[in-house]
Amino acid sequence: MRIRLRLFAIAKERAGRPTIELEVPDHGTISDLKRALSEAVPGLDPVIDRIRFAIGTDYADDDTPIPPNADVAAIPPVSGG
Amino acid sequence: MRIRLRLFAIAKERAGRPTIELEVPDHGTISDLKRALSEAVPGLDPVIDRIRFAIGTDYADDDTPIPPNADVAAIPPVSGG
Amino acid sequence: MVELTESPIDYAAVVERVRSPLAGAVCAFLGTVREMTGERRTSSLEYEAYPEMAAGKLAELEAEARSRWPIIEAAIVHRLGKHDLGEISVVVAVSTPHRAAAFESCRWIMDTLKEIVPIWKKEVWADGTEEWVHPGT
Amino acid sequence: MVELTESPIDYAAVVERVRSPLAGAVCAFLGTVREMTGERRTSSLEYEAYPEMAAGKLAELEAEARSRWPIIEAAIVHRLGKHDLGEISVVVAVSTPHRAAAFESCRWIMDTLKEIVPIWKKEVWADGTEEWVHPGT
Repeated sequence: MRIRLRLFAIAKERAGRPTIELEVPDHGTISDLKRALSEAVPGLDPVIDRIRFAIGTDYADDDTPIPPNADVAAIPPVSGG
Repeated sequence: MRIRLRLFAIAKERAGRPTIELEVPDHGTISDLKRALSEAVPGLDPVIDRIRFAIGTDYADDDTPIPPNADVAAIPPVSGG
Repeated sequence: MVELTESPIDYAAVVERVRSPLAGAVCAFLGTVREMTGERRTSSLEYEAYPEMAAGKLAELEAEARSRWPIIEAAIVHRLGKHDLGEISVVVAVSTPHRAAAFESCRWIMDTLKEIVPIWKKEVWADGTEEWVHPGT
Repeated sequence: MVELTESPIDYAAVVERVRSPLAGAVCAFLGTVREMTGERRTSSLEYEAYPEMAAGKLAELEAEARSRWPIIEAAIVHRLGKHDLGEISVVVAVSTPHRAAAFESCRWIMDTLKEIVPIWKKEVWADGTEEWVHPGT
């Protein structure tokens, strides 16, 4: 299935755009999405392991299945405050 | 020697005045002053043991000698803030 | 009350929102743009958020703090966009009956905000370079 | 900066005194007049000080806090006299490079102020009775 992933901060900068379309297996998980992002944006390599992912507005674990049409975002380590 | 003691809060209220003149032995200590205050203002009895004393603007221990003409104050437990 | 804003934060207005005759204590924290980081000089900061999620996480922080401490009122406001030196990026204000809970809850909110709320800071250094700040990387 | 005043405290002015581009954090504490203490209702508070000694002890607190934490600016203002419900009796504001020191030093100043500074509070209860507050007695 096709996932439209929102990107922020370093992820947006390295990808050169605020969203990216990625292909993951049907019933794929966050791990699959992370692999697809890493391949699509090689420049993320050093930081990719510390990027978390959100489905809707909640953090999701690596083994969480991604529902079809889910709103998914890549969350690099945060630095607000 | 004669000591003019400044009183605050409950001590001032119980004594009915902001200062009190007390007689202590020459070379007397804060302990002597406390005893003299207790005798002069019996109404302080429950709180007298928790009153601290200041010579100038610093707290003084019980065994501190009181210099002649010192500025001495009775400091009941504080409750600022 | 939680808020994300592009405008300068009126911290006194935030504090006024939490003051109450039920409270004996108010603790307020202001995050401000510091000029020096070690030997490096900052020119400005740029804050970006995932706004829907950041607002949700801030509301979770307020709710969790209210469940842990006897909070009368709490307010968390984070500014986004460009910040000049000395400007305020975040204000947290909490009122409680007694002071220990005010200090502890305000600090917990700030500490946890910096762990989980999807907001990012970009340093614009005085030498003209720019750098996203991603702790631990 | 330390101050004893009979006038209402403008806490925003106190916070402005400590803000600085050298600081990344400001912690401010406000003590406010709480209406309820358990089941008892307060009508107003009256604060009295031994002014010369209280000013000296506040200055000592500021100096001691500066020796313990990397404080950029610190301000302690205590109001004396009559306070109505919700009014501010004390403001402590501290700015530091990072937030941990701001929270810790602000709290230490408040905790120590309540231990050693010769200021006393009289409760004027809603039932018309009055009572000096002397912790531990």
